[in-house]
Amino acid sequence: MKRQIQVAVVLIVLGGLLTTAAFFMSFYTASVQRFGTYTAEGHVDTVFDIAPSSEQVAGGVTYGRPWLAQKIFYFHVPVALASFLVFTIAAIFAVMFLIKKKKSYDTRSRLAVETSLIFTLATMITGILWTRASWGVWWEWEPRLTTYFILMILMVAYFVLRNSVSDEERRATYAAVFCIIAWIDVPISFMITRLIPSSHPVVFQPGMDVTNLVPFIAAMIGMLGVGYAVYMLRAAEENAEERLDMIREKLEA
Amino acid sequence: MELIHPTNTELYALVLHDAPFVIAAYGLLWLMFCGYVTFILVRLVKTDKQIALLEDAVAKKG
Amino acid sequence: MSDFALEIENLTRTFGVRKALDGVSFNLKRGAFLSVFGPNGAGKTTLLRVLSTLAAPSRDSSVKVLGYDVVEDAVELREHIGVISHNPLLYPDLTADENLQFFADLYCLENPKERIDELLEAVELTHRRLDVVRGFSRGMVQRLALARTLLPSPELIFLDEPYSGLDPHASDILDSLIAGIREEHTFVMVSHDLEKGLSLCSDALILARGKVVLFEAAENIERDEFSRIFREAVGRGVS
Amino acid sequence: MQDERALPVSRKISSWRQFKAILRKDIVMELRTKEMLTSMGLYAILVLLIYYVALSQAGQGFDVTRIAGGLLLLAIVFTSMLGLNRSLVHEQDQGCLEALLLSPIDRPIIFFGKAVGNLIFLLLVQVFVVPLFYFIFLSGGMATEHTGPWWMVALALIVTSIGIAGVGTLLATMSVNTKGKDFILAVLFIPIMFPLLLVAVAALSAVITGDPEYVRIFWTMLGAAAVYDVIMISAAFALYEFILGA
Repeated sequence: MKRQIQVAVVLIVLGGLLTTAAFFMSFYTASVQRFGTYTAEGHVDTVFDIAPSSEQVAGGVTYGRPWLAQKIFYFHVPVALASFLVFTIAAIFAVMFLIKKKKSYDTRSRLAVETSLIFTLATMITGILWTRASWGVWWEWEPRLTTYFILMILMVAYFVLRNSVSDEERRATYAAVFCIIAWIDVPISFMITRLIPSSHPVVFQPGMDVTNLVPFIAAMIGMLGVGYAVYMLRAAEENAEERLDMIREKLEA
Repeated sequence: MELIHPTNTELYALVLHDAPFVIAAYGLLWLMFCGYVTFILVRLVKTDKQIALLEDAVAKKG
Repeated sequence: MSDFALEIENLTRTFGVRKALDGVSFNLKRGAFLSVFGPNGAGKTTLLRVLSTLAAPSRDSSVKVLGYDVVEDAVELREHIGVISHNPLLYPDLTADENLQFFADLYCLENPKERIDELLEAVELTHRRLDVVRGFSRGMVQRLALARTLLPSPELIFLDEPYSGLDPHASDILDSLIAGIREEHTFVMVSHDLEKGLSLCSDALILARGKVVLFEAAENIERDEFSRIFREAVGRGVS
Repeated sequence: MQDERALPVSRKISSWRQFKAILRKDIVMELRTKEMLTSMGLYAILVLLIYYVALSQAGQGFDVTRIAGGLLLLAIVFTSMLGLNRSLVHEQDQGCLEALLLSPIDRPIIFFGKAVGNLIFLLLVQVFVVPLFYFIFLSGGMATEHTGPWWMVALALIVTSIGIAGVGTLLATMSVNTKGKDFILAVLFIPIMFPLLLVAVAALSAVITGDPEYVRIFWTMLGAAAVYDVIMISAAFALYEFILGA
């Protein structure tokens, strides 16, 4: 258990270093991304050109306003992707629980949902600040934001459901079933900006510049490391609780 | 390789307006992670204490 | 076809560290009446749920009821067992007739009308067959529940604390009903009531913390000794 | 290896007969008590009343058709939650679900039996609520003239109801076994249903407002709703057994 904690702390520090490095790389080495174009032809910039009123001219080139806000891509997107990924892992554990009926799978699934919820909250916070900077509003009911918000509510509902069932095995089964059904929102939320017109940018697509890709991947690895660390810490805590239960049982017997 | 991409230098001069939001977002992100991790660690230490206490009791009993 | 109604070997059911049933093994002859005793949380209800296919035992257990494996042959087994519990398991807003008709359909009985007539006659509810169950007295409901259980003529009947919540009169009625079908059926009863359970049974089982404390034929049971063991089990089992 | 023992009462397991039995039982029970239909109907009327209050100060220029689709669906969602909860509380009350599980019935049949029953009641309530909604909100001066055909509205409502009944049956079976049944149902049901409601409202609104492109929007949205129904109901179908077994 002690080892688990040590590894977790090391992973968090490493993740922090990697993401911070990516953060600075995004300012210093990354080239400005050209999805859509920003030339004077007035071509609509799908990524940034949300507020044309504040377009500014420099050297005969028209820019969309929120160039700097774009840097959020290097931590907002990794966190969001990590939340999707961790929730997918939770759903896989839920399926395994339903097949094997072993408590350990239920615990893992629950911890994964919890980790995913933390990442979802982080995505929300960073996202809200970005929409404020980029769109000028704190929140907009737009397909990606809406489906992602629903995903967050589903995770909260997962814990509400768990708390309202007293029998341990029934709780685990219900939670697993709900986790699987709730997971269906993950592909919906992920794909929706690619399927229907949405003001949420689709930045990550083929043809990305290497200078952009490197910090992005660094941040992604860092975030996954942090995610795994959080999961491990919670697992260590869960182990400790279990040991506590066993000792209590021993004392009473 | 120059440290700052030429396009970037030009652009940053224009749009420092968004900087507070981006930096706040990054800061809040890590504040949240750190807060959560500390929270878990505090709880862990508490549980450890409880375990030690109960194990003593078991040892005395046995 | 084996002579045993229940062949249970190493029946274990665990979830995490908690063991609801822990290595329970015993065999029960056909035609026997088994009473299962034990404190709360001893695993009585879990045992009944496993035997009636509602809960699965863990992988290394081998549980055969009437020669059917409770996991693999669950669907076939269900045709041969019945359950009477403290819950009537009847729809209060249906009439006696409709209730029985519904269960006859679930068991896909042929000639359900005749079978229902026969059973209503047997539990003396023919005159109330068109009345809604909601208006029935506790005793009548329990009689109808018995008719429902007997509908597919099961060989093995599980009684899940059938006396709890019954007044003395209704409990007498249930006694006589069980006595009437005692001969041709095998029974497994879970009960809190030591006296009642012992007076009816041919075999007795005491469970505590998911383990068998005692399994003995009724004629070998010494009352005082049995009560002592039971009390000890209760003392141990409270958790 | 099973020896074929002769049963004293002859029988031949037929899933169709079991399915019909569950459905008939639900309908007979409902016709006797009229509990679900009256409570759902009354609740729907109350929701419409509240709508009137909400819209009472909207003024003359307000075009109610623009939000009519959403209002209608909202009323249906709320009443359906009431009905779903009731339908499974009936099974739970006297332990009847256990009796169902003890009979030689394949678990999916229980799911289809209950879900089809719920769908029938839902549609019955809608037969009553939708015309009422029309008379209260859309028949007056507020309505636009170029509304799409009503069979499209009916179709959209049917597709939505299928989704509600299918997933709702699964979720209600869970929620009746929890503390705070109806609250838990709402917490689970609304976010799960959210994508379906969104596309259903889009389809309904397009027809009701008579959008120039309503045919195209309607069929795209209805297609999305149908895909959602298929995915969700297959998931619910596959997972129902686990819920019953717990």
